[in-house]
Parts: sequence; C-alpha cells; structure tokens
Amino acid sequence: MHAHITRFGPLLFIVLAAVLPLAFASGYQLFQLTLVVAYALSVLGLNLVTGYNGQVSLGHGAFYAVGAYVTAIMMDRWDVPYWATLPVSAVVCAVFGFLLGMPALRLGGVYLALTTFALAVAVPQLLKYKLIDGWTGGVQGITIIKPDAPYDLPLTSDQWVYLFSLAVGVLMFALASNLVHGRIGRAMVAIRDQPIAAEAMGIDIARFKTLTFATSAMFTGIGGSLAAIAVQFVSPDSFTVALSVTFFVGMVIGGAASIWGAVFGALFIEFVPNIADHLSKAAPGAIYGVILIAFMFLAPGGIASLLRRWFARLAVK
Amino acid sequence: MDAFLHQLFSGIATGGIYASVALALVMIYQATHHVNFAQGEMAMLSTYVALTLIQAGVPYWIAFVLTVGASMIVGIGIQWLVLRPLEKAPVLASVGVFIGMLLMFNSVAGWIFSYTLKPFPSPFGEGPPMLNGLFSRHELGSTGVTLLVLTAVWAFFRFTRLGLAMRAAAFNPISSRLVGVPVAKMLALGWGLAAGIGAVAGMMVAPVVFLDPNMMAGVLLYAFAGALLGGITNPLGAVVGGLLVGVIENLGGAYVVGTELKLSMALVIIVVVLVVKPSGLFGKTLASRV
Amino acid sequence: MDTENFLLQVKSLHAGYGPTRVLHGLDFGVVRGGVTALLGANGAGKTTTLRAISGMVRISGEILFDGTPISGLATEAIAARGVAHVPDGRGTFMELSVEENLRLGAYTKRGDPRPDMERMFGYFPKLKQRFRQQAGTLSGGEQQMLAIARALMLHPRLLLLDEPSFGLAPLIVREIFAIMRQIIAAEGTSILVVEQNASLALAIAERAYLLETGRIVMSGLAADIRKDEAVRRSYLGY
Amino acid sequence: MKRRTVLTGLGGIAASAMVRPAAAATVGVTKTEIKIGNTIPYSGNASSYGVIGKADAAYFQMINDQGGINGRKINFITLDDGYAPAKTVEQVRRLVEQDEVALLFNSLGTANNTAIHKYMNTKKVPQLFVSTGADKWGDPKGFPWTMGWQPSYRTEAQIYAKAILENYAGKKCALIYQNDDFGKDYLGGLQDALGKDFEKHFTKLITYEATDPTVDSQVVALKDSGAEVMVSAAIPKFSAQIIRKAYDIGWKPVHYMSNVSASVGATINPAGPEKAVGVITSAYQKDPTDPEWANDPGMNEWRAFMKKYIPDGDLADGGYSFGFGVSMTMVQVLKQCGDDLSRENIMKQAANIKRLDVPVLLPGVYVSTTPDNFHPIRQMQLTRWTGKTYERFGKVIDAT
Repeated sequence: MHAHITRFGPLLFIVLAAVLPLAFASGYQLFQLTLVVAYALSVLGLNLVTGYNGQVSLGHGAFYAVGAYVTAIMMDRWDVPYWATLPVSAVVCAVFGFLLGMPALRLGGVYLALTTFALAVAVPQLLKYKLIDGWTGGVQGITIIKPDAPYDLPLTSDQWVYLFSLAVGVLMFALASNLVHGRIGRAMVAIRDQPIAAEAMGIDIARFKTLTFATSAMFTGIGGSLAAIAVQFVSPDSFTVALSVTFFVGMVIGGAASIWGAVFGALFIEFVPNIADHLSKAAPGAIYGVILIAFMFLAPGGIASLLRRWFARLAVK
Repeated sequence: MDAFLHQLFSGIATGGIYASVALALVMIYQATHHVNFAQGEMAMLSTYVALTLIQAGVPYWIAFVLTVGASMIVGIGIQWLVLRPLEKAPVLASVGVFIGMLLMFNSVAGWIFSYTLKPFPSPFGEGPPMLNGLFSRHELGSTGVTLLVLTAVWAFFRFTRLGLAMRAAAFNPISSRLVGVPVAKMLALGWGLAAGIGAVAGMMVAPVVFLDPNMMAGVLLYAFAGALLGGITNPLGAVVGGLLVGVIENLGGAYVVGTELKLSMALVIIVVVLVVKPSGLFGKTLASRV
Repeated sequence: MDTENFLLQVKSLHAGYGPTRVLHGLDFGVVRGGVTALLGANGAGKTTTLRAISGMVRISGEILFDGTPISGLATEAIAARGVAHVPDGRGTFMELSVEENLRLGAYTKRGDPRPDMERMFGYFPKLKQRFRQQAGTLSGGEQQMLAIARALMLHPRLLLLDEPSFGLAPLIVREIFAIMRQIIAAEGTSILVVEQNASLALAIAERAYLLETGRIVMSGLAADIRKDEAVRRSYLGY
Repeated sequence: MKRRTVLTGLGGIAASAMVRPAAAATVGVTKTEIKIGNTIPYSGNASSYGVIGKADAAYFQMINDQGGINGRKINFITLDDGYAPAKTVEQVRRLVEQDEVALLFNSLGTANNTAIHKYMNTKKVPQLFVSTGADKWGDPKGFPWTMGWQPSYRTEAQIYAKAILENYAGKKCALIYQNDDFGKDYLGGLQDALGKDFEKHFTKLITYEATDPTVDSQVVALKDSGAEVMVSAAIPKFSAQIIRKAYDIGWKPVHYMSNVSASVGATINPAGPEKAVGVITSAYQKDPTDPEWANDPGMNEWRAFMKKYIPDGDLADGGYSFGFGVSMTMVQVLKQCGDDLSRENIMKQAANIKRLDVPVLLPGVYVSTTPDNFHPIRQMQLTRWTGKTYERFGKVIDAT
C-alpha cells in the first residue's frame, strides 16, 4: 500500500494539479498558482545548494532576477517566443551561478551566507546600471505581452500559462528528484555532512560545489522566467533583498533537503502574506513574522519533515 | 586635497556607524555562533525606547543606561523564550526565527511609533564641527563610544572567565557542559550583551541617520560587510572592517566607480579579500589536525 | 557495594537515545582512590554509560556520587560536584589556545588557575611549550594530554576517561598511561576508564567490569579478570 | 458653493444616465454599494505608505457614516502588496476578477502601477488617482483608464529649472537624486526644461541608493564640485541628511528640494530648522506640521476627521492628509456619476472634474481634469523655509 502511494502519489498529484485548477480556478487563482510554480522552482534551486549541499545562500533572488530579465529582454527586444527564452535563461543563470560559485567555494558557512546576502542587496542597483539600461529598460523596467494558448486550444491565456508553467515545473522537479536520489545527490549530501570523508572517497569537492551552485542557479532562474511571463513585468525594484529572504523562508518552512518541501514552501510564501494582510492592516508584517516563528516551533525541520514523521507514524500503526 | 580629506573623514564617520553594529553582530556570533538578522531591528526598537524616555524628561545618560539595561533583559528573554526551545532544531530553523523576528519588530515599531522620521538627540551636543570641519561633535563622540565598547568587548572575551566560557559554549557546547559551564545561561547572556551593544549602536546611529523603523536596514548590511571583512570572530576586526567599508565605499563612490556602483564595488572587494583570506582580515583560520 | 568503598554507585541503570535502548540495567561501582575499568567491544554501551553518569542522556535507575543521587542533574551541575569527563574524541576546544583550554577546565573553581596549570605542566611538559598555541594544531597525543590536564584542572574527585588510547600510536599510548599512573599516585583521584584496549586498562585498574550489549557480563578484580580464559581470548587477544 | 455649481452642471449627465439600462448591471455596483479596490504596502520596507490606505479607508467610512453617495455605501477593499510588483498584479487581479470591484483607486508605487497598467486598460477598469508622481499616468490617448493625482515629479523639476534660469542663470548647478524612477523623473524634468543646455548648467550629477545609510559622501562631493545651486530629489530621510551635512561642512548653495520632502515634521525638524533656512521647495499640499496651518479651517477639517476616525494617527504624517485629499477627489467623482456607475461613466466623470477645492491643498491649488488632461493637480507654488515656517513666494505656477 505504502509503496503504491509513493509511486503513484506524484503522478496523481500532477494530474490533479493540472486538472482541478483548469476546472475550478478563476484567472486570478490560476495566476496565483502559476506564481506558486515559479516560487517552488526557485525554492527548489535554493534547496539544492543550501538544503542538500549545505552552502547557505541568502542571495538567490539574484538568479531569479537574471532569469526574469533574460526572458523579458528576449521577448521584448528580440520578439523571441516565451518558451524559447527558457533554455537560454537556464544557460545564462547556470553560467552566472558557476561564476559566483567559484569564489563562494572559498567561503564557508556564515561568510558565504552574508556575501550572498550582500549580492541580493546589490541586485537592483546593478540592474539599473546605465551601461545596460538599453537592454534592461533601467528603472522603468520592461513590460511584456502575455502568451496565448497555441493551436487554437480552447484555453484562456491564464490557463495556458499555468499549464505551461506546471509542465516546466514538473519536468524540473523530476530532474531534481533524479539528481538528488542518484549518485550526484549522495555526493552533495556527503559534502554537506562529511566533507573530509567525501574527499577521501574521491569526490572532487570544488568541482561539485560549483556545479551544484550552477544547477541551483539554473532552477531558480527558470522560476524567475516563469514569473516574468506570468506577471508580464520586470523592474529592478521587483527584485529587492526581500525576495531572496522570501525564498529562504520558503525553503526553511517547506523543509531543507526535501524536494516536496519546495512546494510547501512556495505555497507558504505565496499565501501566508495574504492571510497576514487579511488578519491585520495595522501590522501584517508582525503577523507574518509570528506565523513564521510559530511554524519553526511546530516544524523545526520544515513541513516536509513534519509530514514525513506523520506518515511514518501512520505506517507504524 | 581638502575634498579628499573630507571624503576620508566622512567615510570614517560612516564606518564608525557600521563598526558599532558590527560589534553587536560579533558579540552574538562569539556567544552563539548565530548571525542574528534581527539585530538591527532590536537596536532600532531600543532606540525608540530611549527616545520615549528622553521625551518623558529622563536625562540622556540615565535614559541611555536604562535602555541598555532593558535591552539586555529583553535580549536574554528572547533567547530564553524563543531560541532555547529550538536548540536541538536544525540551524536553518533559527535563521527562520531571526527573519520572523526581523519582520515582526519592524512592523510592530511602525505600528506603535509610526513611520514618521524622528530626530534623535546626540549626547555630545550641537555646535560647530571640529578638526577643521572634518568631524562633527557627534561623529567624534560616537566614534569614541564605539572604541570604548570595542575595548570593553575585547577585554571581556580576552580576560574574563565569563568571556572565555561564552566563547567555549559557542564553539563546543558539549565539552563546555562537561567542564561545568552552564551553556544555556551563556547563550542567553550572549544575547543580552549583544542586545545591549546593539542598543548603544542604535543610539549612536540614530542622530546621524534619524530614527524610523527602517533605520537599520541599510546599516545592517554594511555592518555585515564590515564584520566579514574584519573577521566575524574578532571584535577588533569588526571595528576595523566597519571603518574600512565606510572609507572604501566613500572613496570608491567619489573617485572610482561612482555612486551607482559603490555598494557593488564594496562587495567585490570583500569577496576578493575573503577569497584570499577566508575568515577575514583578522579572523582566526581554524587549523585543526584530525 | 557501599559508599565507603565506592565513590560512585550505579544501580539498575537504563539509558538510550530516543527509542533505542542501549543500557539494560547496569549495576557497578567505582572504587575510591583507584582505577575502575569498563571493558567491552564497540557498541557495547561503554560511552553511553559515561554519558549517563554525566547527565548527557536520559536515564532511569540510580546513580549515587559519594552517597548522594546525581541522576537528573544537569551536566554542568554534575561537573561542578567534581566529576570530570574526558569524552570520546577528547572534547578539545580546537579554536581556543592551550591556555584557554586549561582555564576552562578550572571553570567551576573560582580563583587563580595558574598554580594548577603549573601542576599540569609538571605532568605534561609538552603542554607548556604549546601554551599559547591553538589547541586544534596539537597532535593527537598532545590533545589527549591536554584533555586529561583540562579535566584535572577541576581537582575532580572522579575522572571519567573515554578511550584515552583511541587513535594514538602505541608509543604515545604507553607514554600517556605512564603519566596516568603518576597522576593516580599523586592526586588520589578515582578514575573510571573505558577502553577497548583491555590489556592496557587492566594493567592499571583495580576493578573491572565487562560490558556486552548493554549488560554487565562479568565483574571483579582486574587481576582476576585478566586471568579469565574467555576474556583473554575475546578481549586480550593472547 | 462651488459644489453646487458642479452639481447643477451634472444634472444633464445624471439624466442621460437614467436612460441607460446597462447602469444597473455595472460590475461592483449594487443599489446599496459601490466596491472600490486598492493596493498599498502595509508590510515590507515601504510600509510607511500604509497610512495613506488607512486614511482612504477612514475617509470612506466617514462618507458612509454620513449616508454614503446617492444612497450607496462605499465598500473599500484595500490589500497589502508589500511594494512588490508581482504581488500588486496578484492583488489587483483578485480585486478585479474575484471581488469584482468597480474601480481601482489610489494604488501606490510607480513600478507597482506600471505592472498593472496594461492589464487595467485591457480590462477597461478605471485605475484612478494612483499614488505616484510619475508623468506617465496622464496619458488619455494611450491609457484612457489610468489617471494620477499629484503633480508629476517631472513637472516639479521643470518648475525648478525655470526658476533657476530666471534667478541664477550662469551659476553652476548640481543634482542629487535617488537612483530609481522617482529620482530619474527629476533628472528627466530638468533635461526637458533645459534641453541641450542641461549639461552647461548642471555640471555635477550624483545618485544615492534608497538602501544607503547616509549620503554624507555625496554631499561632500557636491560641495567639491563648486556648485552654487543644488536640486535634490530625495525622500525625507536623505533630504534631512543633505541639509544637515551641507550646513555642517559650511556649504550654502541655493537648495531646491523635492516636495516629497517638504514636511516640516519629517525633514526640516530632523535636519534642524535653523540649518534648513533658505531651502526652497514647491508645494501643492498644506504641510500638517507647518505652523502656518495651525488654525487653518481646511486643515482643521482634516484634524477633526483624524480625531474621529484615526485617533491614534500621527498628525505629523503627511500621508494622512494626502489620503484625505485624494479620497475626497474620489468621492467627488462618484457624486458626479449620479446613478450611472458604469466604468465608462466613472472614467468620464473623473476626466471632467471642474475645479474641485480640496481643503488640504494650498490656496490656489485645486483638482481639475478634462478629457485631454489627466493630470488632476497642476498648480504649485514655490515656498521657502524661513526658520519657523514656509513662506510662499511668487505666483501659483500652473503647469497646464
């Protein structure tokens, strides 16, 4: 029984995730769900490097911004179709991640965390920089056009963008799942937990860490691309340090070193602020903070680890 | 030349601000091995407390002492009530809590004290700038206070039994318990001291940047940068790092890359330094034989 | 087992980690002023026994230190009563200097630690040379010496030693055990030593207990146990 | 008085509305209610603007307490967007598609409104009186469903440029601006007004980031440039720093300061009233903290409102009086609509405001729009800080 759940669970989830919103969700809700997919990918990217590989990054908003801008610039300046921007975005972000990963290698723990945090703070001003504002639109940002469903499919633009994002999301999640459950994933975890033993086992730590950084950046960048397509707008001030912190919160809440955790984390960062806003106009930030702290008390290892424990208990019974 | 000196000294003055907050970060890092992202917001709240006291007619230095005392108690309280229960949880959970506190404190401060910018008095008085106009009285005074706090922190960690025990508790809690160090109390005390130092920093920063709930947002980042540059395990390093960041940023912004990129440039310099010397200019590299 | 002869008395001690039980009712004692050895294979529960005494794991049963119960006390409170514990892996404060490590050892004793440090340098002259050096840079043997010295700074009435020979070259082990003999003679400390290397431990111990999968399977005077045929074959290897 | 003329003038429109049956089916409007949506940052680093949303909500509450508009109560739904454009899009789509508001009112932030600009105009939902001073909100041809309220930053910068040409021609000028759309609009306005002479006048341009802790270094550099005239496009925190630092280093330029920072409470007092003497800004609102308006009937109306509806609100915060004024404009539009609350008519009325005097605006400054002019407030007056109060000088400048 349990084995069936683990095998068919994801498949069932995908089918439900595709069908239910198409049937019941309004355009606005589809938009929210599209953002959830984008956030989930971004959190997943962060999770690969921080959760699995133990390199704490507080600056993943930078990769998200790069992904979003690559898509926006290609669509706006060169009329490239939205879907064709994704592979480019993936490559650009991976390269960017690789380059950043090289110095990051030398920095351990808290030094890496704070350096990436500083990067996140610097992102808006880099995007505004005058030498590139011919591409980025400077402070004004870029407005792009939302894609319609192809082949005269009877879908609204929102439905199509959601399905498209979901498909990309599923693909990337499957990729990540294979990655972390295979040899590479074991190496990543080994580097996190037992760096010396990992080295002794012949793992090239430096190469692995940079590659993990690059892969991570690629995931987050694709998240940014999807978000740009859905939001139809990018601007430097869309990518403040708050965004990086949000992804970090998503990872911690969802569960570090968990593929599914990224989904829970994304749901949290998308919907909990709305709840906080609903509860208090006076200080929604305070409510959000309290909810966040409460979650850390109830599920210090994240929602994924909480659920895992519950399922384990159910299985024992 | 005159302009260069002005830029230099203005950088030192700003760097002094970073240094004072960096000290609080080093304090808490030494004591708990955490980087407290809510440190700036705690300092900001402390400063509001001080302002409330001063406006109620309490003389500055009494308000100063009361605020530092109250902040220490609150810091200890936070550690005891919020962080101690998470001691066995993954480190990331604590970071989540720090972020939660950051959001919470910021929002609460705006709610209670409003977002309007408020002037905060300087204990060093108004009056003509000193040193040929290079330093204002407050800049001079607050730099002095920062150096005083630095000396106190350094001496505390270096010479006192308690300071040693706090460092030990952070490095190796299990061994510390085995030699009789009450680790939980040390962590709480570390929080208390950091909150107290933060309060001092807040009261020194506020006359310069003015008091509002977001007062520390920008400062905290540069304080991080300073602590990184100097080495987050070393109080002296934090102060030198903070000053250096202030000077680099000012001179770089004025003469090299322009103001649009001065933060990015400071960042690049820090990364370069860290790549060459991974634990900062003054940080001890952990050399261990296995 | 009585308080007069035994500084530490352990009665039906159960302990474990989470749902895993490791110790299943141990009864033993540490003789006053002498060395008691706890022998056993890897995973027999030796380290857990020491941790139970120091209050580092949850236990049931009774632990009397000099006649008064210490079970349930916090680790630091047990240390403050005069129980020094050199844990597995030695518990060195790698980032701190040798001096600071020693000062920490004397944490529960107020007052000037310098005379005690001098006393330790008497036993371990090498530490004096390394006085200002970061402890992490010491060799394994030096770290073990530092760990023992740190524990002795407390003037402990009971010293718990977890595998002092672990990972050290035989020559250095011999040196350390020689110094330990001196210390026993000079300080009058009672010692509970856990060892895989049974022959070493039995050579300095007065009493010994043999632990197998969380139960004591044999106890007696060290001299008797050394002669036991089964022990000889399984643990002493000759 | 004026209100009556407006109302009589509206008779015809109201009559024409009655013959249109579609009016009853208008989205967001029932016999008893008009639904209005809004987004504003209540959380995040721009949450200081949250007070505007609070003031809007309180003003509509007051209107409802007075019986509403033509028998309809206003149902004001204001949502937090944390100043993040993506969140603004989400919240606005919720308001339009799920809550089905009749219109969006006073959404805040340039990037945030840019993100929904196209959406609102495609959906043909009014995006009225947005809280941002960018120029692009007054584009009736390109974006007929969007309208600003406050004078645009560009207009303000042009006023400074003219004043500089008139009074300080030939002097070296310097500009310090926040490195974002707000600051760049001032740069753009000055460039518009001075054309190719811009670089001749402005020999030093310098930026700061909103995340910078201080701008001391920038001020030192400005002084070093030898400029005798300075324009500053900064928010209050940095304006106060600029004023103080310039004073401290003994630099006394003619200082034109963005009216975003005009507040006595938020800028002048923190900087030190004596250090700010001579600072020139162009105002359109009455500053609640300026002693000149301590007994002003218009401001007293606002204070009475504050006392009753936002008793714990900070009276020094200009956000409250801004919200009061902009909400009053909204109510005027709805009154003009009569019973035809179709989105088309709401937009039509918004584009036909005939000189509405708002008590929190300076004498001579008023709200007016035409189908060709979507800049509701266009008048400003230069004003100079004397040490105790602002002193307006010169004529009210109409930038029409």
